[in-house]
Amino acid sequence: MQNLKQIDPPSDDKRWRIVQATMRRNGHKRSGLIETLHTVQESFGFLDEESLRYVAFSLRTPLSQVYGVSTFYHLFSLKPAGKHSCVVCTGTACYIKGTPQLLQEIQEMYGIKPGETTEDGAFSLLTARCVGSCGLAPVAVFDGEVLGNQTPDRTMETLRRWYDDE
Amino acid sequence: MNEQFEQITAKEQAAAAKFDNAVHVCVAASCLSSQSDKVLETFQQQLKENGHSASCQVKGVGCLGLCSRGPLVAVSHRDRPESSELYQHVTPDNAPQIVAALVAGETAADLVCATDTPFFQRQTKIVLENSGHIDPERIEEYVAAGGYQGLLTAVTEMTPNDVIDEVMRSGLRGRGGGGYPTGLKWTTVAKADAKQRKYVICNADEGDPGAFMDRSVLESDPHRVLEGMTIAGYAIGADKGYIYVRGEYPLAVARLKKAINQARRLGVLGSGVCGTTFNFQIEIRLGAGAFVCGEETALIASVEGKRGQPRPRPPYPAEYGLWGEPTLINNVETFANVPPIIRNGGDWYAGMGTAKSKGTKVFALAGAINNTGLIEVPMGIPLREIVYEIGGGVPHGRVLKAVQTGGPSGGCIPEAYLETPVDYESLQQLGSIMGSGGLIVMDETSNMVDVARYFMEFCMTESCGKCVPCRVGTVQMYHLLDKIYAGQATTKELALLEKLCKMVRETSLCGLGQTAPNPVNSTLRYFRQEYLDLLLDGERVTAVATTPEAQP
Amino acid sequence: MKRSQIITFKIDGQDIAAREDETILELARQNGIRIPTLCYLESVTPWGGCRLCMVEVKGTTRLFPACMTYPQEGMEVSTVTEQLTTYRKQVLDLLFAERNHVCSVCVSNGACELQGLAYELGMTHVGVPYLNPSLPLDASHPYFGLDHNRCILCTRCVRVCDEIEGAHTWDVMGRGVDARIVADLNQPWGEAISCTSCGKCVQACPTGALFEKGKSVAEMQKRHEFLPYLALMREGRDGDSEQ
Amino acid sequence: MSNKTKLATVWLDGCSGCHMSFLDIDERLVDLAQLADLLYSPLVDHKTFPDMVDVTLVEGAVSSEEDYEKIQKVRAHTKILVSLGDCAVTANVPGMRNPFKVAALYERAYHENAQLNQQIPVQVIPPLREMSVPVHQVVAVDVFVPGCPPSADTIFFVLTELLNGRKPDLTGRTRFGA
Repeated sequence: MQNLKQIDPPSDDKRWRIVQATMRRNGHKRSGLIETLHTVQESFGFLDEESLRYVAFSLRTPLSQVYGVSTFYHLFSLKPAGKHSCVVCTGTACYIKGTPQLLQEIQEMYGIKPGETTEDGAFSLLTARCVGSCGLAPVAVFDGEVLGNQTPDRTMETLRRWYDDE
Repeated sequence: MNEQFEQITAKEQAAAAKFDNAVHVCVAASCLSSQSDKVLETFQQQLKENGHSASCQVKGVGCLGLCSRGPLVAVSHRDRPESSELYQHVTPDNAPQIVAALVAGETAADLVCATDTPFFQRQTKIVLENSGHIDPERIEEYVAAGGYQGLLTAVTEMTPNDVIDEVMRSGLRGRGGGGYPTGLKWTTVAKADAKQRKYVICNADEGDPGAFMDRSVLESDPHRVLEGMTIAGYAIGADKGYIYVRGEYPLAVARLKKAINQARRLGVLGSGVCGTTFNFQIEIRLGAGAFVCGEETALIASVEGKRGQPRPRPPYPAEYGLWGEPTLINNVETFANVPPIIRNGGDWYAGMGTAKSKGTKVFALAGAINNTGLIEVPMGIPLREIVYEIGGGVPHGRVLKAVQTGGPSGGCIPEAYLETPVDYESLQQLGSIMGSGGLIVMDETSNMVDVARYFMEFCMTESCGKCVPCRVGTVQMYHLLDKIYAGQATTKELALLEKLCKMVRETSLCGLGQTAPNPVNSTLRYFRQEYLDLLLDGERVTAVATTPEAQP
Repeated sequence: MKRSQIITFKIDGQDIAAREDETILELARQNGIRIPTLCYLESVTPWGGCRLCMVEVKGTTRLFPACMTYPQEGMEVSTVTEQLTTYRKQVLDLLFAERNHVCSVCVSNGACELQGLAYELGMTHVGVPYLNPSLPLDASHPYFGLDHNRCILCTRCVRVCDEIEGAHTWDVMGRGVDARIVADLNQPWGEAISCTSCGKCVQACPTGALFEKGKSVAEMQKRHEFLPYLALMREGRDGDSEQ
Repeated sequence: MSNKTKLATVWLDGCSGCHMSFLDIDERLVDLAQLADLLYSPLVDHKTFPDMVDVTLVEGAVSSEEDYEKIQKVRAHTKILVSLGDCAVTANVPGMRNPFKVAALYERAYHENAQLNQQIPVQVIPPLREMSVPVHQVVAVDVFVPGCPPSADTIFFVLTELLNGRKPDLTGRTRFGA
């Protein structure tokens, strides 16, 4: 079982080398599946069918198992993300200080729920269970930048700016 | 090895002695999210421009505790240590003001954060002893602060049994929530027969919403956790450890990676730990967003690369764990307590706390409280002291209604019970649990049905789906709570909710389902009237105040 | 982990002599005591998910799943108590309400294990509101069909396909109440390359979620007596390859 | 007024099959008539529900606002309420619309599938509720008689038991599970 035939990546995209390195570091074992999926997602932004197939064959893991693992964990996404990302914290502190109103406002304005991307692909709405900035609750993270003390107005303002920048 | 430690320590001290002043900027998650990295840069730049970079040390440190006042900056002076200051809400804009004051030997009074307050004075720091003092990215500073001494003592002067005895004597109990005696767990794994090898796993999948203790320890003092794990590995006869970290904690992961490399290079990790024949490797495993992976057996499944679904216990991981081998699983804070226990002895540790709950506990204070942040207090301290003295009470002149501990597995403790000492048994008697350390304060604006609904929604989305009671029961309970909260339910539906609570608690496969009804049960126990007030046919009481019933 | 010590314990007052490596459920069956279950299937790894086989053990208030609990010397197990019956009915309540089990097949042929249990436990109605999800039916396979509405996520199909057929076509995707059985990369069953069309999953399925096409209602019976035989033969083959 | 048991039957959202099955009791109806008076039913002429009846058999799920109001009125004026048949017990076929929104149902029924007069009726047809639910989700039910439909023998048994003051034990007579 040691000298498994190497499977060729789906394309000569350089990013596959990073994925291969992760698999190699984990000895091409099934236990490295989650680590490998993390690398694919980091490199390509999401997990498409092609990459899942490649990972499954490389790690000798059944396709359905790879799919099962990819959909079990919140952090993996099988669809491409929007250009921008808005992560609203739903930790307890943020919740009691007004997260539900933020989400509702976004849903009313842009028609998306957490985990979804606007139709125009402008941004994805995500939720996180506590980003660890409870002192600033409620908190939202816009493209990695944490902004505290959010109100529906302030959140909408930030989102609108993404559209204005286009 | 000891000589090497001494050399490092001497060098560190000499380096520190060269500076007249020191500026410590908090670069842990909460301050970092308020751009404390830019503050750090500004200080470096300003001091350089003023020609003081040689006399003033500037470094990023771990959590300084009072997150609500962040970014925090601590300034100390070698010649007058008594007049060190803590500055709050420091921005790149007002940093020059502090530099100017520093240069002039003065204090930027309007930015000072008072440290003679109970928040700073009432804490006892063991786990967080280095937090805010050392640069988490430099192993030298950890060593200079007495780090890896415990490990060195353990592997060179003690037998594995001695180490376990010391942990046993300390009375340390699992800090992940359950409170199982750590020494007992270690003994079981040490005695278990391995087919090939044993494993140590550090559970850093901190998932309770509103809890960030483990994250802070990992970001502020990562070596402490590595040291604790390595000591555990020596004690139970394991040569391999995994740290299972939440994928949402990239900073913690980066610092751990760095720490592992530094520890290997120094020879306190890897093959031949501290020059002995004991080998211990640590690998990081990244979680991918699943609360259920905090459950031991689900965590093991996840480390094995599978869906994080639990399996019934027994057999416990201590006998049948990772890849079917005996496995020790402790959480971050538990491991972080180990090095000082070995360094100072179990009796020293057992001298703190209550009869059954020893040592200290780290809490993340959040919610309707003035001082949100991270605190470490001795076990047995009354909740009232945490909330009103350390926490500074409830803001906006509002009234405290309840304190929630234990996250989605815990419960709400009403104001009438605030004298309760914080220990495992007392909290359990009140229908809550110690949990991993999230402590959320709620004032009169929180509706307890809504709170219960929030936690049920959490359990529902985090249920793995393996067992029926948790998978479907949580959904049914959530819908019922939603209906009650919307004022559309009847007493019949409240009765159904209570019936489901009992059934889900008794029949679910793992802790997530078994404890999912806790927030409902505890709010029903103390705030039943709030439920009744929302029912279409509920008995209404005109008096607003609910008197909590003292139930056995 | 072969332990072969003989112990004695009691199930419902009946003395049972047992090897320590047999579960309470297996031992009960051998002794003619019926414990209800939906996810347990002889010859594949127990799953412990349906919680119907929970039993009481004297001396503890905790309940234990009989399919994954091993007896201990002197243990006294009760399989039928008022409490257990209440919980079992509640489990069925939850299952009936989770998806759509309005089915004209099992009513007339009586072959559905879910319905059989409801009948056995004297259920007259479902006590919780129906969740009414919208779930598809996959009829892409030439011989078989999959109706997610009838699936109770017992994972018998997953385990049979993996452990006996060795194809691992099936697995579970998603989590919680959104979990679903998937073939390969969530493809139509007929397009799943790993499927050998052996039909074991269909025979293992306790409800009408997996079914054979083109059968009359009376013919829609499941049979899985052959599984223990296959498992046994497989064991023999694996044993040889180790030597 | 005789002192016979007062009986009523109600038809909500169902196919009337349970009522047909009731009629299939055939000549035994005469025996029943010795014990009970049928005061209200789709099968008799009375238009208003009586003040108080002893036993009411309910066929069908609660689907429309009309059903919803009616069943509450019936409950208030009935001593023993019987859910008769699978639609009353599980919502059965009427419940199959539940995964869809009501607006989508109207669209399908009155626009897409209508040849003439494509419009959604606002009068005469009672508005649908969001979900079609079993009777016991709306009011308390005393006896459940599953089956699609329950056989005439079962219905006869249930009535005989009730009219003689016993709670019917349906074990072995009809099957739950649809």
